[in-house]
Order: sequence, then structure tokens, then C-alpha cells
Amino acid sequence: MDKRIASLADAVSDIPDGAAVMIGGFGGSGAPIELIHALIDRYLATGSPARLTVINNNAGNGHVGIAAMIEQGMVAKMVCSFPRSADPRVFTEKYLAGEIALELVPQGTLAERIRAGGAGIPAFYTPTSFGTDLAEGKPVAEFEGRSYVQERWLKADVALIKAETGDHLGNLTYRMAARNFAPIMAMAAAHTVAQVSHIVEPGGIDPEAVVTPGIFVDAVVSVPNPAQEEDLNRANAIHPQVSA
Amino acid sequence: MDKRIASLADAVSDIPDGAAVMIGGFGGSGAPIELIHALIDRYLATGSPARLTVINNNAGNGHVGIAAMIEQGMVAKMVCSFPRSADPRVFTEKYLAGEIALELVPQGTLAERIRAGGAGIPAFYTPTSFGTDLAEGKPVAEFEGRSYVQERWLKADVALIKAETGDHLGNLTYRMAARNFAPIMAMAAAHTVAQVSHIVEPGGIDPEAVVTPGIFVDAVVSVPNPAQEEDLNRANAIHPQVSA
Amino acid sequence: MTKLTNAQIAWRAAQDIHDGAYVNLGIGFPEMVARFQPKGRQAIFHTENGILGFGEAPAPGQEDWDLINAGKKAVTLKPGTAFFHHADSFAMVRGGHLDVAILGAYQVAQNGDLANWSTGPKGVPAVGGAMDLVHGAKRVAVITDHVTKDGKPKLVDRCTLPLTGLGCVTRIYTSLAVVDIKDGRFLLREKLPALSFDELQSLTGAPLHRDGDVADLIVPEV
Amino acid sequence: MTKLTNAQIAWRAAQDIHDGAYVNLGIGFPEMVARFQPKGRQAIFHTENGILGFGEAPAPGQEDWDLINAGKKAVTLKPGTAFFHHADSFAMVRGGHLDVAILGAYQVAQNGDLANWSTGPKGVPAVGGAMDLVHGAKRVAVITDHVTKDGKPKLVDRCTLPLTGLGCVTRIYTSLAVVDIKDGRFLLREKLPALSFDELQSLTGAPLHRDGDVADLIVPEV
Repeated sequence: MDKRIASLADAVSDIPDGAAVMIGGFGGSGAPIELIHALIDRYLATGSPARLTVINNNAGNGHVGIAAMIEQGMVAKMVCSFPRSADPRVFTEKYLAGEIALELVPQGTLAERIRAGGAGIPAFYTPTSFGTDLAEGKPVAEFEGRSYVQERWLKADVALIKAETGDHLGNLTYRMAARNFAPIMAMAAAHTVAQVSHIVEPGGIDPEAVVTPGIFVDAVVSVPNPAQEEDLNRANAIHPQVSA
Repeated sequence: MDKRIASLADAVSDIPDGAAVMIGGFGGSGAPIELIHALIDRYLATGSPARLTVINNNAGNGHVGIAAMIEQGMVAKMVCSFPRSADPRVFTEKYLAGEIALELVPQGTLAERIRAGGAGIPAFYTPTSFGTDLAEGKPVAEFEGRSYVQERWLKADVALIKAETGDHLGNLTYRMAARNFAPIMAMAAAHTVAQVSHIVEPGGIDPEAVVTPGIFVDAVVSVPNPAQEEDLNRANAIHPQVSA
Repeated sequence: MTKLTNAQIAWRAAQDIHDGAYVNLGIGFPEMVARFQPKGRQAIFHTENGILGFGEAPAPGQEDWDLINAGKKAVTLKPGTAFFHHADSFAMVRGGHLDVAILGAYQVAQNGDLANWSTGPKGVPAVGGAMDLVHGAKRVAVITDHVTKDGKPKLVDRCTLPLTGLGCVTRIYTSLAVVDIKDGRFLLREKLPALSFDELQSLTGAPLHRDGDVADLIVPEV
Repeated sequence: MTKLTNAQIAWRAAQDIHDGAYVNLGIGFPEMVARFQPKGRQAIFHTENGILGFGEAPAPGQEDWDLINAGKKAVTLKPGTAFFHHADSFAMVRGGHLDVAILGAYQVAQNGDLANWSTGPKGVPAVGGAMDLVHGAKRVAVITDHVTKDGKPKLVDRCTLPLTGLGCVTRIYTSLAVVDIKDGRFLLREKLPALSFDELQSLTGAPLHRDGDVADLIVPEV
């Protein structure tokens, strides 16, 4: 078995219109910029995939990555905890114009719902958001004298994540805090694509150090020197670049 | 801050009568034999701690470790998935004589309940055990056309676990499949004691390779060459050894 | 009566495991399936206690007792092995990430119900990971002798022993036949050529249905 | 009116953090608390995005953008740092493993209710990890100016803005005072010496109670 995919374009070629797409990263840290841009390029060339639901902690920054997806009109709905950033204009404008939907989820609930999706737990109770506007309409229950909100699992058709080292079997490690949502998104998506800075043979990752076991990963694509979203934004990058 | 404890005896000196004690290990793999035997020695010397509830996947094997705890009469109740082993006599006899209680929990539900206890999730739904005798009396609910059983978190007063390397801050790594329940038990107990084969200074464990972050660990005690339960049982070991 | 040995049943079950499949084998007899992977195919084995992609048993005396499977038998490392904790291990199980789970059985009913953890209120009950495995693996198969030691059917109308899971089994590999479960009925797919349909039916506790031809169950040299 | 600067409020809050405490500081102003740890004490800082035990900000130009805190600001490694994923990070939060969370506030009510995530239906709502942090940390404290920019009380009878959590705050460090919340009442612990009780009460939206002496709020040189 070999989960390597030859190109970024191939890695995102099957994502259909209307798909729910989990995208790793917290702000720019862990954002799979190259996979996102390959998806945008496909959309600009073919009109697909359109009307996506994107699940990420944030809602993009500047004019690259998720912000660029939104700017190009591919995204019908964001599921996130914090749709603000240094430069959130793209999301903000579409949101205020009613052109994009928002499901706001407390960050820990977002993480736990994703983990539940990957772990076969359809619902769980959390103290988070009890008594607040974000709990409206959700079942509540009391356990041991304290009140909790019932939350449902969150799954996706596809996860796009960024990892540091991956082997042919899909075992992954991450780089520092770029890990964030990637391991749980890999669990929760029907199809997980990881862009990795280093590809190694099976055995090239210490079995103790594997963070995401290959069972959660379907495709691995090599991106040796990935862009850092923060660097792109500091350089005022825009995707796609407008030809002169 | 330094979580190192000088001796095994000190590490188990505070566990009170009637405590719920999670003990790491799956069969002999990961069993913190030295911590368990220190606890037995304390019980034999002082009569405490008595009437313990022990949470482990199994219910002991032979006459060492958890089996020895049961044999000495310290254990009022076992919470486990599989109270069988190569030599389960100690538990079997007490159980059939009505001298020890048993809460039988499917293994994945046991793991998830422990993880929920550590993660602040008081209840969750699982497909496991739906329609079986082990779901009797538990609330059920349907999500997306499938039936699920509501399970509650499982916490403990103390966790005794075995790790491979630990630093002064309680960061831990494990050795192969000895990891099993230890990381989640460390999360779910009010007080977690880890016996470790190697103690290192903070920084001695790669931050990427930490499996249990120190926030989940209260005490670290050095056991440089820990016994393997399987080896003890193959040598027909008994704890405490009867003096000639 | 000629019937398949356990090894031969395990061999038959192994033929249906595709290359790269993620597989959990129940403790005991099902573990034998790993020995019979067809050439050119490599399944990735999962064990409840936190290993994915382990290798076969080590030579006697070479055991490392921190490297065991759910049956507490020593296994070995392979390139690409990964370790993880128990909650992650059962996230793999319950979360639908395994392609196949192959389990033993006391009884399997025509509606897919499985009883394989308890023979009743006597003795010490033990369940392990069976109740989790039946909910999660994309395909749950059973390998078993066709009848009990005293000749009673194990493929039954309705399980009389405590259930492990409801409507979970979709294929049964027995010492006499391969039987699918579909729409609440046993569908005979293969049987030993020397055995007539009526003979097999007489050893089965619920009606065997046919849906097209019944193939010959191969008796492999293993 | 003399009042503490943000740095001085942060300094005061830092005095209550014990050596070895596990601490989460909300993004923005609360992050400043880390600068004022008393000598000989070392808290271990947690950030939602999966780091425990990180160090202070790097020198400009030395940032590694994979090593950031929840406010997306660059931090540094320290001996003993650990990385983990988001679900584990919030297991730490919700599971009661943090000793202290220090957050900003729009309003805090005398019953401990906190409003700090939304100023109403206008604009884009954003909540981040605040609703999780208020349920889990053993002690939830707020640091804030005593009044809003236009002089209205932030310590109120009942929050009028959307709530972050119910009955969660137990101590408030303001620019004028230190106030505990106990049994549904504001308990004044410290106030600026130059400020009379009545003056402070007039700037506070619910009754200030006393339980023993009110200490002088120190104005540190920071």
C-alpha cells in the first residue's frame, strides 16, 4: 500500500461541489496553503468545487489560504470559533452582505465535536456555552448537580491538513503548534489528504513518535518547502496572483 | 516545580481507604508493579488503604500486581472489561464467593469513559453495548437513525501508571504497547503517580514526543529496572514473598 | 463428516481481505487469519491495546512483553508500526476506520445478531473489546465451526445467549460453508461440495436462502 | 482620577499565581500577566492551540510562525515544553486541569456571570476559547478597567451583554480595586488608598460588600 499522490492537483481532484471540508491550522500555523491554493486553482479552471462548507478555527486572513477561497466565492458556509484575524476583510464583507453563512462554535466544543466525529461518538455533553446564546436550541441535562449542553459530532467529506513528516502508509508527525486541529480532522473526515514537508519510507518515523497513525490518512502529497501563511500575509500576497 | 518523589513508599502514602484507583496496564504490559507492591506493603503494615475500587482492563494474573492486591483483601470492587487471564484464580475465587464486586465495561467504553473523565465530558453516547445486557438501565437515544447508549465519565482519586521516561515537570513517554490506558488515566485521576524507568531534566524529552504533558501528572518516582508482570508470573512469583 | 479445520476456515476468511485493509482479529482462533494472507496482499493489523501495523509472533524466547496483542501474545514491530493510547485505539474501532473485524461466535442469528461474550450467568463474565468491534468496523465477519461441540447449530433463528451486538454480522465463515447475512436472512454463498444443501440446512438453525449459484467451498492445503 | 495602568493591573493579578501553577491567559491584555511573575515563582502557561510551558516572545525577526499562542503572537520554547492537539488542549481546559484562567471582560455581574465575547448583534461574532476556559479552570479571574471608556460600570448587577458563562468568575482585578465574588455578591478586598469606599461604589454597578478589612491596592512601579 502506498498513499503517496503525485501532485497537489491530483490530491484535490475528487472533492465535489457542496462538500464539507475540514482544513487544518490555527491562524496561519498549520494552514495547508499549497493544498488550499491547488483547490482554488481547480475551482477557477473548472467551476468546481463550489458551495463548500469549510471547517477551521478561523475564517481566513488577508488574500491567501481560506481567505482566498472565500474571496473567489467557493465557500457557502464557515464553521469556526473565531472569524477574526489581522486582516479579516474578505470574510467580514461577505458575511455582512449575507453572502456566506457562519456557524460559530466555541473552540473547545469545535475540537471535541471533531474528535467525536472521528471516534464514533454521535453526541456528548459539555459545560461550555451553557446558559449562553450559543446553546440556544440545544438539549441540556444535569449531571451531578451541574448543567451541560448536548453537542453533536462533526464530520467532513474531506480534510486537508499540513504535516511535517509522512510515510507511505500515511503515518504523520507535525511541527510544533502547527499540529493543532490536524490530528482530529484526520480522524473525522471520510477522506484525509496531508501535505507533508518530508516523505519517508515506512519505518522512517519512530513508532512512538507517530502522532497521526496512517489509518486516519488517505493521501500524502509532498510539499518540501511549504509557505507560511503569516509570511505570505506580511508580504501582502494574493492568490491567485494577477498576471501583469 | 519538581514533581519527583524520593521513594515508592512516599508515592503511595496518601491514598485513603475507599479510594478509586486507576491502574495502568493491559495484562502485564504497562502494569506499574513496583507502585502496586509498595501499596500492598503499606496495606500489610498499616491496614490502609482498604476497600479500594480498582479500575484496570483486567483483574490480575497470578499472585503479583493487581492479583496480589485482591489476594491480600484490599480491593472491594473491580471495574474492568476482561477479568480473565492465564491465571485468574485470585479474582475468580473472590468473585464467585461474593467477596468482590465487578463492574464489567466494554473495553472501548471503559477507555472512552476514562478519557471523558479527564476531558470534562460528563456523558456521551456510544453504539457499543446497545441492545445487550451491559446496556441495561442506561438511557438510550437515536441519532441519525441509529441507536446509542449513554455512558458516564469515569474518574478516580488516584492513578498509578508506568512510563518509560519522565522529566521533573511530569512530562512522560511510554514504551511500546505499555502506553495503553496510562495517558487517559493520568487525565482522569485527581492525583497521578507515574513510575518511570528514566528521569530526565526538563528539556530531556523532545516536546514533539511528549505523550502525557506534565499537567496530568502529580508525582514521578524513579524505578530504573521495572519488573515485567509476565516475567514474574512465568517465574511463579508471589507478592509479598513469604519469608522462609 | 469432512469439515474444514480451523486453519482452513481462517485461510478462507483471509482470501476476502484486500491489500492495505485495516483489520482487527478477535483473540484466539481469529488471530490465525493473519497467517494466511494471500501473496501480494498486506493487511494492516490493529490491536485494541494500541498498535497498528504490527508483525507476526517473535521466535520463542524473543518476546518483548511490552509488545503484545489483545490476546496478550507477543508480536513484533514492522516498518510503519504506530503506537497510541486506548482511547485513540477505540476511536479507530468505533469511528468506522477499520475495514474488517473477524470474530469468533457462540451464536449468529439470521438477523446479524452476534453472541460471543457470555455463555450465561455462571462463572466470571468478560467482554473485552468485542462489543466495540461489532459497531464500527465497515465489515464484521465471524469464523466458527458450523455447529457446537455437541452438534447444535451456531447459525440460529434468534440468539439465545447474551448478545454482543445487534444486526452487526454480514458474513460467516464456517467449517462447512460461507454464509452471508442480508435483509434478515442467511444467504448461502459457498458450501463443501460433498455436502448436500439439505444436509447443510439440517445443521443450520434457520432457513438457508440462495441468491444465484452456490460455489464450492475450497479445502485448502494449509 | 488616579488608576492603575493595564501593566499595573496585570502585575497585581500575577501576584496571586503560585509557583508551578498551570495558567491560561486570555488573548490581548491578559497576556501581559506573564511579564510580572514574582521572583522565584514560575507558572506554566497553556495556550489553546496546543502548547504547554512555552516561553516569552522572541526578539523581532526571530519568530517561528509554527510556534504561536492563541493570540497568534510568536512565543518560544522552554525546557519542558509539550505540544498536543486541540482536543487534548481543551481536555486540559474543560477537565479542570488548569489552576487559573485570567480573562478580559466587557461586564462581570455580582453572581459571577461573565460577558466578554460579544457586544451585541452588530458585526461579526467571534468566541474563540473563552466559553471553554470559564468552565474548567479551578479559578477564573478577570482583569479589566473598572469602568468602560465612557465611564459606565463594568462590574454590574446583571450582565446586559451576551454571556460567556454563568457564575464562573471569582475574582476581578480592576484599575481601582480587587473584588471577589462570593455567594452572589461583590466583596471588596483591596482598593486604591486615595479612593473612598463611596467613590468606588459610585463607579460600581452593584453593591460592594466588605468582609473584614479592605487592604490598600498597591501601585507598583512597572
